[in-house]
Amino acid sequence: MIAWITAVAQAVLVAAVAPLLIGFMRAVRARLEGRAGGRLVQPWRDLRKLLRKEPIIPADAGMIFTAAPLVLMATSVLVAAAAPYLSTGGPLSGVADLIVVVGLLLLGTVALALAGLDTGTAFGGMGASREMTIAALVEPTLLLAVFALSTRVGSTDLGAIVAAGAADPAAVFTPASALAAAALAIATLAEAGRLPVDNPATHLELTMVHEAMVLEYAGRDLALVEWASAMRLTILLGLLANLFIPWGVASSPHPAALAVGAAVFVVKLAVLGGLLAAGEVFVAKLRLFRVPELLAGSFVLGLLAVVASAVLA
Amino acid sequence: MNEVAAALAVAFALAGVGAAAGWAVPARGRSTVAGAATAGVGAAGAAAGLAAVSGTGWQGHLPDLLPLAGVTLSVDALAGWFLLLVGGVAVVVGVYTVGYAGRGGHGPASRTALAVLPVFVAAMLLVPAAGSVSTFLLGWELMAVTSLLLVLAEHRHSPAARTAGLWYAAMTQAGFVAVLVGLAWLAAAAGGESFAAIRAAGPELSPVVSGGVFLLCLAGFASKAGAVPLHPWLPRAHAEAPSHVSALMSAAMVKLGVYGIVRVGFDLLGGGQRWWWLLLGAFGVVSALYGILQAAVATDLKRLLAFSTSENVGLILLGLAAAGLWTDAGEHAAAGVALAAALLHAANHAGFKTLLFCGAGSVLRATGTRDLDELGGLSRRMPATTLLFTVGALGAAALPPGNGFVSEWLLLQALLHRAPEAGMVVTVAAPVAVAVVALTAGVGVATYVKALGTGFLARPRSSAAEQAVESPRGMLAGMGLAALACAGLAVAPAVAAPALDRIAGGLRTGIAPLGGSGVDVRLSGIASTISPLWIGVGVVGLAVGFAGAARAVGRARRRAAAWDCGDGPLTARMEYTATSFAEPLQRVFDNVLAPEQDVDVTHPSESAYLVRSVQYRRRLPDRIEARLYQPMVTAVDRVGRAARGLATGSVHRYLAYMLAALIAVLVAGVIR
Amino acid sequence: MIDQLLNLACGLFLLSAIGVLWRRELSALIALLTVQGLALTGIAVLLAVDRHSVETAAVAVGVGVLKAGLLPLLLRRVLARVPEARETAPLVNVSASMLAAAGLVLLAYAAARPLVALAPTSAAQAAPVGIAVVLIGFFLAATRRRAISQIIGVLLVDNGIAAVAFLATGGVPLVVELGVSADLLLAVLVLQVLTARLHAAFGDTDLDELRELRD
Amino acid sequence: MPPSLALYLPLAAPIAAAGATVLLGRRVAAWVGVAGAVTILATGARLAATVHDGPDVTSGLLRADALTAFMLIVIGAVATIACWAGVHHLADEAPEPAAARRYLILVQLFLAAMSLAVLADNLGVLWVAVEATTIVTAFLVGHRRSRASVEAAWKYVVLCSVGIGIAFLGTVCVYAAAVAAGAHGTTALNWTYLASHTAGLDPDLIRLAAGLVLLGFGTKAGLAPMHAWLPDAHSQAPAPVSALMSGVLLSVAFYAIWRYKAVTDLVLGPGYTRTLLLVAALASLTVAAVLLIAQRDYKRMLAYSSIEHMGLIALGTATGSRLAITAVLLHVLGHGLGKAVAFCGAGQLLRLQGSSRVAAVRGLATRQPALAGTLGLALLALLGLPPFSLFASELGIARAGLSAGQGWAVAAAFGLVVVAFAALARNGAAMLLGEPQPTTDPPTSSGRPRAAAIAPLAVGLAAAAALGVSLGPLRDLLHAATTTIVAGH
Repeated sequence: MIAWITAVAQAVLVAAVAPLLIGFMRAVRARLEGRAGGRLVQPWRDLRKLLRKEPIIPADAGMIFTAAPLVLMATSVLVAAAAPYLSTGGPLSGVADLIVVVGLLLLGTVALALAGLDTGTAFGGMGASREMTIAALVEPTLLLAVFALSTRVGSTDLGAIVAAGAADPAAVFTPASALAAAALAIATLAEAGRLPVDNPATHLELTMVHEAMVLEYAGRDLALVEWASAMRLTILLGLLANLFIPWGVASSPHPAALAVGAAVFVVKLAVLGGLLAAGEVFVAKLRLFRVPELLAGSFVLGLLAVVASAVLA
Repeated sequence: MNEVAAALAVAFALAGVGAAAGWAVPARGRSTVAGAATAGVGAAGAAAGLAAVSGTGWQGHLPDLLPLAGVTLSVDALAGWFLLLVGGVAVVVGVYTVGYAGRGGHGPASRTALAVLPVFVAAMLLVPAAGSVSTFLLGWELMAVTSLLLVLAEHRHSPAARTAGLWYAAMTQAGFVAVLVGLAWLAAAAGGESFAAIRAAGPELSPVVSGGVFLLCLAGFASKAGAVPLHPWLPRAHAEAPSHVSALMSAAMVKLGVYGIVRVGFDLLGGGQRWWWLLLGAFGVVSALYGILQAAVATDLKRLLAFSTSENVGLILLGLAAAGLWTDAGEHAAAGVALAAALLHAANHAGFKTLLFCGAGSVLRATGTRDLDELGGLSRRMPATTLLFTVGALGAAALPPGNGFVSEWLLLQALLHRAPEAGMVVTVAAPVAVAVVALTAGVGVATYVKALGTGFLARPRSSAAEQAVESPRGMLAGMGLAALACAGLAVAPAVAAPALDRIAGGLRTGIAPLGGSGVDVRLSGIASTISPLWIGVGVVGLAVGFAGAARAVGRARRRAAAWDCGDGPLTARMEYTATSFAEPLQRVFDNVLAPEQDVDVTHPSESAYLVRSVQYRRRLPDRIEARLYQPMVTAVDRVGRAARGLATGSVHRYLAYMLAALIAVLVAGVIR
Repeated sequence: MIDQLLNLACGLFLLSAIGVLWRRELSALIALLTVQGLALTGIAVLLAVDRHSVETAAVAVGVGVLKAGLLPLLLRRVLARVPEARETAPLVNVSASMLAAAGLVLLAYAAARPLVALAPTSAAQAAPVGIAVVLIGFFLAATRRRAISQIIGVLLVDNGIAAVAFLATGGVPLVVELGVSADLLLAVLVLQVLTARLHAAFGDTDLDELRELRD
Repeated sequence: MPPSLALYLPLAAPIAAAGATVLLGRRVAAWVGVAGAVTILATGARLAATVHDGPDVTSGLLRADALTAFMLIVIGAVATIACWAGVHHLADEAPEPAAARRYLILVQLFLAAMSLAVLADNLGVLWVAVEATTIVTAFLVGHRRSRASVEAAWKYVVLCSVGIGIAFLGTVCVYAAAVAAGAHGTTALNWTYLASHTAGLDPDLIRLAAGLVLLGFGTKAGLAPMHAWLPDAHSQAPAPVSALMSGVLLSVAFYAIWRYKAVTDLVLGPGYTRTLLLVAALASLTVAAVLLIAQRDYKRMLAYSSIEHMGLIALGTATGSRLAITAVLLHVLGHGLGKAVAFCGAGQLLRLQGSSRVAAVRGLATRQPALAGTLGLALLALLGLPPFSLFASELGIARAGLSAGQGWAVAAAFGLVVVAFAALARNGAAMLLGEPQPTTDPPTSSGRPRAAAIAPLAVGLAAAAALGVSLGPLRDLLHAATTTIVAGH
């Protein structure tokens, strides 16, 4: 029962924090670029506005177009509930492991890609094609990182991995772990559609990836897409944080521990988000056909991590 | 005579009756009779399989059938698994056939093509039920010849079908001979041709014999399974056969290649040396990668599905290889999981590939084309088919909560298992395998997004697609059955756990890999669990919940012309096609796929600097076929032409041959 | 005395075969075949005398009639109907044929060793001659272009075998001998008819022209 | 009917039928010919019932053991199909009465000669009978008197006469050895005597004889490199005669090899003949495979397929174990039936098409479903696919070969079989499948073959398929026949 409550709490927390994280990152970036920027809660306001607007769908779109935001949202919430953000006990331990998380996130991507194709527009198809290409290439890196992380513990169970890290922090700071972290970080950028793989703020159609897919959404559909996307970034950053900075995650379902866990989680998110936003100031988007090179690099990092974990451990 | 024997007897009898009836009844009722017979044979086979996987074995010997050998049948849990698989697919295809192949249907209504169908299924049931080398080979060859007749069903109007039939005939016969020599060698070395005798002698065979036998059998079985580079028949035959036949071949027949490897490698030879499994793993890796890359760039829907079969077979082989390697290393728990992953994936693939090929058949029937570039817009015209195809695609893309995901998860668990004492080769091979599985999964997702997105969604890109209508109820019913099976395997794979445990236990691993599974899938020896049911319920429940919530708070949707950055008005010509969708992936894997591109620029007569028209052509031939098989075919043809010089028609030359032979015999007598 | 005569007959038998290889006029070939038939008859007669066997004597008479009389007669009739006098261009020229014949004779002697070793009579000693003639006949058939030459090659093979039969065993059982002779006669009759048809169909009996059926 | 009388029936019946032909009309004579063939089949069955578990039946020069009975059944079965199909062949071709009469007489004499070959106890008489088959079939091959058929007949007679002469030389050697061992007169060449008195036979001479006999009868059996007459003769003969020549004559020649092998193996051990047979088997399979690849004539294609099957039979004979010989015998029967159907079907096709070129036939399955079905099934049977009996026998040959440690030979042989398979399949597909070209229908085509003309072919296919499912009563006979060949080992 407590596990269920924790899961719901996690989902609510992630859902609540995600737009704030986006707002925070925009603010950091604006500050670094010397702009005033919006306020922290601006994304929340955008969502509220969108939810009130009339949803318009393209004439040729079918049921997939309307279903995609729901699927995207559902997968994001499910992952948010299942992954160990607040407690290593694994709120839904035994339901989903790291591979399932990867799979669920991919399912969300697929839903959006199909929606992009369903619009029948050139941009929708273009975005879908690019997004799926990137997703296909990210997959090996993600699973190799999973491999490197799981060999240490002998399980792909996220809770177990985080708990092991928390219990023995020294084990986290191994070469294998560092390499895995680097690989996973690049994969996160690609999955979440951040620079240098994709520019979330672009308004030039030809360079769009994620945005091209969702061009035709409006109203509450768009709100769901935006919200879910923000949650995905939160989820990924949160995972990165708890896997490689395992302190502060509650090891028991005690409310106080959970509260501390939540606070630490938010702080970690802020730090990582700030770093990411700061980094994005200094890089430009890669040409689409240079992206595979970046992903190949991350793949090599992942492979090295695995080999290191096998040989050095 | 227990229930397995009874069910098998019913299956074979029904096949005979069905074939005769399919031959005799007039064209109007033919598809109904043949379809019903096929479904009946399948149901009886599945019943036999169900009994066998529940622990009821059966052995029988019919000495008067098959001269010089007799027919020996032996059904254990492993055989039962494949009987169940073949039978299940046949039930679906039988129901589908009634609507598909009938009058007004798209499929062939010829006597042969329909009468052979139940016999083909019976032959596929005979293969796993066989208990001796001769019986196995009989089933194998019957299966080959019946499927060949079915592939050729549309020979009259399709030159491609004839070519496909020829490729299939030649390759399947070559594979048969490899298996024949291998198994006959094994029987000779073991001193008996019944599986029981071989099993008893198997582990004592010399490594040369067992290695040779394994290589020969592997060549034949891997070719039947469509493993790259022994695959060229597969994309041709699966694409050109009528779709219900493609479904049977791709979902069921190909699996019997897998069955052969398990039966010979694990059971009869009793495991083996490490290099066997590394070789098998190499087959798996190459098949998975090459298959999915070709599928990703294919624009022919059935060719895409066919190459995807190669990919899935690659994953299954990878699982088997892992099982062999882990057994060799003494890691029995991981070996059991790997074996379970392979077998479960075989079943999952059977489920979703039946569905997908039947779906492709419905599309073909409705539009007359398999070219994804010419399709589109079917989701509004054929909503039920689209929904069913989506279920299949979800499974094929190995995404949760589809059924393919569970077996790929198991496979990954087996590959992620770490055993430092297993040696360096395995330590390096395992992550490579994981990376390959992951890349395969990623590209596979892109492939099925392409198939679904460009084939079914958005606007129709041809008048044929525009005029498509929904399939008749019989076809939808067949596909519905397959979809139900997929859903069942997706949310409750644990129902298969006792069967898989029994199979793994029977193969000397002595382990029950999925022992503790209930709602969750729990592994013995590996501390990972998932709960497919809760994942499925979670995704669907949350999505439905959000839909309700959004509708409650928001306003009603309105349709309007697509914005498309203000570009409009849109035409179907502006859509992304399958070709354009796959273009980035094709560019990334340019070196592997080696597309052939031609750009022809024509100039007006006035000036060479002006351009009148540009013509761009791109072809993506199967590179392995072009580089490996075409030269072989050319060489054989050259030998054939050169050999005409042996028979010039000169009587003197012929006499000289004889004189030379006489002198040789005399000289041999003198020298001795 | 008989041994010497036997050796003489065998020598004549082999020489006539080599002569067939040497000459080109078809009429001369037929004459040589007659000589060979006579030599074979001689061998049979000598053996009959040696063994005091009436049966062999009867066979000898039959052989004489068939091989020295009937078959050459048939061939002459063919020659009369097909006006080609010479073996113009054998596929292997005469001198090379001679060398080949020498080699074949040597091979025959080597190969016939078991026959000789089995029965150390003087007749058996000569058995290799028969095998040599078989090989020469074979060679003739394989290198000569005229239909008649090829028939003669076939007959040489047959004479050689008959010689082996007489020399090594004193002749095969009568019933077999009768059957073999009947077969031989019929075969030559068939070939005679076919030669005529060849001539009618191709206007020639050059066997190298027979190239319609190939591959 | 007493069994000893049954020995003469297979000779008397066809000769009587031949005689009756002189008196009767063409149609009736053709059916009388069928009766002659059926008599051989029935006599074979009658003898089989006696000899499969009892003593041999002997009368004068003739003798029947299980192998003889089996071969009579093969001859009778194939001849029944060929003569039955021949009735329609004659009706369709409608040759001049004299030619038709000559054809019918020669076919019956041919059957009598083959029956004599398998019934003769004396190896010399066996030789005479085999040579007699050459003589009677010479005019059947040259039946049509075209340039091609005269050419084929010439090559056939010359090559076979010379080749079979070598076999006679071998027979003489055996006789010499037997005489030297103390045998007298006709008895010395009796197979029963030789097989039971091998002790005194000189091994060196028997060795020489074995090689010569194999070469000689190998020529008649179509083994490479003595095979060259076969494609010409089989492609030029009228279809029913091709069926008989390909279906049984080759096997009758092989029958002679088995008889000799049974004797020589007792003297020499199996090694020598095995080596020779293996070389011949692989050479035959190679020749057949490479020449099938670029084959453009469907009757020659079937002829080369016969060479391929003779290669397989030689392979099984080389192996020589019980399983191998049983498989070889079954192969002989299966091949006889399949090839008879294929050649008779090809004959009907030739009549409809006016050309035996593969390229001239397109889309037969659409144009002539019954004929195409028959031809296609016959082709499947000849390719060794189940349910036809060639599948079981090829499987048996392979298993036996591997058990005897001849894995490399079996592997090489079956590798070549795959090449032949692909080549046959390619040509078969080119002829049967696809859209018929309207222009390929020549004016001579006079509609479809009647159902009656297809009937004998369907019966042949049904028999071949039934044999592939179960041997039934033939089982004991096959085992007894095997014993006569393998008894010595």
